[in-house]
Amino acid sequence: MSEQESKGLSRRSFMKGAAATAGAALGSGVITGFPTYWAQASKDITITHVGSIYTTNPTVAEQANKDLGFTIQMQTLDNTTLINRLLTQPETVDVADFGNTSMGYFKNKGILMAIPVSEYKYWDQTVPLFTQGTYADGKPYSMQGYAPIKSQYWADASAQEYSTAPTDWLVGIPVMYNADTLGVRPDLVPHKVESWGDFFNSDFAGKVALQDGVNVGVPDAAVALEAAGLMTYVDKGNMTREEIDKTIDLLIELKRAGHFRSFWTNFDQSVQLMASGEVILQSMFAPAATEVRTRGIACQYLPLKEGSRGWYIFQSAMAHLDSGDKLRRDCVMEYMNWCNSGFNGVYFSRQGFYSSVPDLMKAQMSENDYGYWYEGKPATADIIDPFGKVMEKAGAVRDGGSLWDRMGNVGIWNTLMDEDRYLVRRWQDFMAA
Amino acid sequence: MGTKRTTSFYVLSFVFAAFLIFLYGPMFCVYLLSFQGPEGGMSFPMRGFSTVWFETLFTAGGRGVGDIHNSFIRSLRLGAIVALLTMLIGLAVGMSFRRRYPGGNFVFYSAIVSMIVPGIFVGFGISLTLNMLGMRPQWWYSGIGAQLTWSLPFAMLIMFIILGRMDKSYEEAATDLGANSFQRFQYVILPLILPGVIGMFMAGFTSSYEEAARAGLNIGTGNTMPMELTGLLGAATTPVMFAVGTLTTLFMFTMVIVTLLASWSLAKRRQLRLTAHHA
Amino acid sequence: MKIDTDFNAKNLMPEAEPPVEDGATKYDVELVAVSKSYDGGAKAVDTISLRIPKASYCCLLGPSGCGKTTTLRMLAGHESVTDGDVLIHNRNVTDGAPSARGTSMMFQSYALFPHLSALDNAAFSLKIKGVKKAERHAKAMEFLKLVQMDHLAHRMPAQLSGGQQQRVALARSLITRPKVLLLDEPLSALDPFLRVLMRTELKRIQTELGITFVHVTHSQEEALALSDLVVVMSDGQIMQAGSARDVFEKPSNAFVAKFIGGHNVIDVEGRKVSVRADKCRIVQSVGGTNIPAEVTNIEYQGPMVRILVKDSDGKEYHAQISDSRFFADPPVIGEKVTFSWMPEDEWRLAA
Amino acid sequence: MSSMTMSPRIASWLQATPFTLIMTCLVMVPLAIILAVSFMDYGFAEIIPEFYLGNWTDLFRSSLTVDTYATVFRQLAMVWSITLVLGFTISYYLVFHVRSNMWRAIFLAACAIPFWTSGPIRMISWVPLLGREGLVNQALFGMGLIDQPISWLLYSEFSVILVYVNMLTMAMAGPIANSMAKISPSIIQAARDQGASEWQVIQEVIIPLIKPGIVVGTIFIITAVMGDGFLVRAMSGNQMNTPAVAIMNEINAFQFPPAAAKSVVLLVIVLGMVGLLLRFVDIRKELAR
Repeated sequence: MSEQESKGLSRRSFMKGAAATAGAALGSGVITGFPTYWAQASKDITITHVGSIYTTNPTVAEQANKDLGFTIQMQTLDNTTLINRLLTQPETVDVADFGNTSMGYFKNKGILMAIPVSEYKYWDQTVPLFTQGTYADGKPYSMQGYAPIKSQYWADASAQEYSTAPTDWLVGIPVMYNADTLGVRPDLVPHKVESWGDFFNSDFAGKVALQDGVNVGVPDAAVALEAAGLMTYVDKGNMTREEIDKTIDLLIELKRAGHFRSFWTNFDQSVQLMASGEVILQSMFAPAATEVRTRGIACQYLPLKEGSRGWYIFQSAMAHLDSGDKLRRDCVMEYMNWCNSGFNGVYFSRQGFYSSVPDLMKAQMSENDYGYWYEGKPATADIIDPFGKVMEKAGAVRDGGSLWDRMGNVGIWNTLMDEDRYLVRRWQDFMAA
Repeated sequence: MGTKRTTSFYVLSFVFAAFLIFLYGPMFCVYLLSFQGPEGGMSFPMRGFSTVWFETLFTAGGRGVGDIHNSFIRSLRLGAIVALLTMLIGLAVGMSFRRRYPGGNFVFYSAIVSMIVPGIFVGFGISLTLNMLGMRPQWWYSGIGAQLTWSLPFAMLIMFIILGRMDKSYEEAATDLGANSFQRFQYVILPLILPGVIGMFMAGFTSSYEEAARAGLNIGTGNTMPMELTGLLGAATTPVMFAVGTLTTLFMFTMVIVTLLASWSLAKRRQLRLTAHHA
Repeated sequence: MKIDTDFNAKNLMPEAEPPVEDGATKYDVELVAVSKSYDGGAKAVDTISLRIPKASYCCLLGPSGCGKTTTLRMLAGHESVTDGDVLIHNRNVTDGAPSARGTSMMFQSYALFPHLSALDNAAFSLKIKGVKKAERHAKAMEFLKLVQMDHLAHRMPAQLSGGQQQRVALARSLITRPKVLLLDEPLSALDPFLRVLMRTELKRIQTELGITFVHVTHSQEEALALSDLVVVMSDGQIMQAGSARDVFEKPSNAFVAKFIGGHNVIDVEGRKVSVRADKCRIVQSVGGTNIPAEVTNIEYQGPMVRILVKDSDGKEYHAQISDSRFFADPPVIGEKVTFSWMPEDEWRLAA
Repeated sequence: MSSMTMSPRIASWLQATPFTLIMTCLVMVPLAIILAVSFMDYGFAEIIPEFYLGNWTDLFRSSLTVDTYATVFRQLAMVWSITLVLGFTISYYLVFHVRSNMWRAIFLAACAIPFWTSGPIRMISWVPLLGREGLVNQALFGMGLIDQPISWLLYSEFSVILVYVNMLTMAMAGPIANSMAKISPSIIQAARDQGASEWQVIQEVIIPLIKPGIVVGTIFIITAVMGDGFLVRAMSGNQMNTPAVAIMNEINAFQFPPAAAKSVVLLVIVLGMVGLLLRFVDIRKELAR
């Protein structure tokens, strides 16, 4: 893999100028109404887009193919296979989606392209979470964990190091984001839950679940431990070895005492746990809570005083495009612009995820939908998901409120710690205990 | 044996029935929950009874359906090719073992190793190797190759069973009658081992259809069925999953029945032809 | 086959029956109207009745599919009886378990336990009874001695020849001290030389032990050589049961006469009679029946020569004449001869 | 036909070539690479090609190794003994008690059908069966046997073992039935003649004769249990760690070198166990018999 690294480097410096020129040329263009020769030439191009189940969808692919005139081939992969693909076979991918739990892997790899800001049309309209590293009101957010601004910009066109200060080179285009918190079964909990600390309250022993992983489960546990007064951290999103040891030892103690019911690895397991009543309090993804509710089972997604755990998904182009067929690269940029331009964003917005360009969404969503999903307004009519299923009845209000109510208090972000190597080892001990 | 049934027969029948119930317990959930009502979820209780999840499955862009249709077709295509290659290569290696030869042990134990190495490592190792060679994985070579490492050892074992039980004197008789090795194979060995050859095909298909750990990293850009299902399980799932389970089981069931009927009618026709000759 | 002089086989059967007190226990085996049919289909064994006297060697003789093996298996209890009763030592064992009947079966394939040595095979039933190792091995050794296999006691079945396996199987059967030993075509897998040897051996052991052997065979030669009682079967029925001599000299019907061999079955005035081939001549017999015929084949059999002839209607006959008589005036194939026999040699067959 | 004049050895080699090529290129070479990788250092999702023994020293120093192997051997012992007893009972029934070939074929097919449903779907179907509100709990509740749901039915060692048994019993039963079918009925009858009860026949004749089948089945069970990570994770609710799960966890964290070292150890242990078993039975001869 080091071979790759050096290759990437040399190629990068060589291609720099060329890419900038091309970027400038295309960035000023418009989406529709390309000259016919371009459409003719591009119709044979097939772009491979790999991503998670949230970001790759046949309906979206179909629409993209219709709108763009070249072919988008989407492949849904689980996160491990996806990152493995990017790391070992980057040339087999053109566009890829990944979240902040993976951002640590791309530094100094030369796998991803440095996307010129100029080639992405909606950067100006993108929420400041990504562009500036602040909330909408300009206040800075928590920098514990992989906060968006920590991995939004490349330091330079070589695409090796991240920069926390804005540059002209994007690591990825933010697609969707949200904030997760604890979900409860209000019908089954012994008392009201207001703090992450309740997660380790003995009232819930044997009825809680944590995500099985060091990127989500550990920060959740850390927030809860701190809230319960059992631990203090310098940075929960990037612990020291001592902090890791203490945390894992505490967790092992709790596990042995039977505090955990289960650990989930995927969305569906968390839904099953909650819906079946196996678990009454757990950290879960927002749509999972919604999913439980659509099954007619009460499930509350709690605003907690320590704040939520934020996450985002970037869409990136692969570095090999810069040195390959220019037409292909143009198509990729075109596609990535398309992805945030409307259809796709509306599609996932109506499932409860936030788009990084809410204004564009507002223009294309019905007032009721936008009001419900983004503004925290009571639904004026039934809220229907993109599959035609009624998600909420008229009058319902999204729990957690508006976009900025929900995203405005992020306590920690999904992370990949510097001590990941050590953490994984200790997490294994925890699993084995 | 024409003796009377003993008590143990009834006890064992009961045990076997209980085992079948145990085997079908989760399957029963799959079959039943695939008819879950539109408001129902992935677990009991049943909230009504409907075929809405089957309809969803056949609606383009249906919720939780993903790219199941194409991945199913890909799986069938991959399975058919893997099955064919498993059959041919398995047949060849089986024939090679009819005599002792230097290196035979290596061949045999490499198959044993392949059977017991965790699939994820074979898959990862292959992808690492391809990467070092600068090759792009494609379903039609690395995908198939990765799956062959799983299906071939079983084919080899099947060949051992069949060829070992075949009486050598048939072949010797054919040689005496002047058949060369090719004719011997075509007219004597092949007809005798045909059930085993079909067995290898079936084993090849089934192992490919179920396999994801090895193929996962080496399949290229199109998901197979198990990969797609694993991917879909990462997000909101609906009883569509169970509808898929019910339908694929039905599909496999039909395939097997059709194969059986076909081979049965083939045998019948052969019988008829033979009797016609003799009449 | 040398036998140790101080070795008395009778000692191996210490639990001999008390002396016969009444007529009822004169028989070791009695079959009373026994039938066997499978799944309501045709009868494999059709209402047969048979009594086998004490300590006799009985052969069930017949072509394959005649029901002889089924009969034996019903005796052994390996096949259920559809109808009728099976008595062994005057005790009704029709529904009894195989091991509770006082029978023991020796299988055609010997059915030795492949995982046990000859000694352990022989000792198997004692092990089942819970006899201690040293004791059962000693006992098994005695029986192996009886069948002259003591020197190979520690071999595994796969290391033994067919004849040796058979002896072990015999020892294994005998060690259970059966009242009746059942043998399913015991000699058919052996080569002719061994077959004759084993035949003698079987008869010797039977005589020494003084128990009943029921032996299934399709070889009339074997049956005649061994039997006190020959039972000829066909199509699930007993055609004839009698002493070897009776069966040979007085076959009850054409089937028996043909199957037992050495007979010509001839229509005489609309009646079937049998004439032993060795009573026939190929010269004119004064006062006998004379048929002009042509020699079609000559088989030299050592002491006897078998001559096949064909009359003008194409009917075939055969005669067995002593070699001295044959070589006195040897006919040649194609020669016109007169085939003849004396009326007193005709045996009238049942219709 | 050229092979007519070809020496048999060359013919064998030619016939084995495609197979050997695949096994060499796609199994042996990748395994060699894995072995090499286990001696390399690593960073964030990258393998640093420098000689490094840390993966191995960690492995032998860590209590995790002992813990995970203790867990997997405990599971293996339980799964093996249950599948052995159950697999034996089922094959014994099918071979010696079911008399009609048609019914035997139907029963065997009935045992195979559940495995035609895709693995991931089969796995999730245990939740509606064993969960707190699952069928089993509801049935027990309905019968008045329990007054609150049993929670150890799911996400516990019980459920792990249960699902293993569900999936692997046929893998044990198959080879055993194959061995049993080779026992001539006359041997069983001979034993019955000798006064052996059904149980004694099983003990004294059948069990010694099906040992090779048991060995082959055992190999299947060992390979499946030692090599599986997915089932343990799913059915224990990610609460148990076995060597294969540990490898998967590290692969998921893209820490390949320690995962490679763990795999080499796992492979050596499994190969050792299988090799030991193969000393007792010549699998080639056994299959051909």
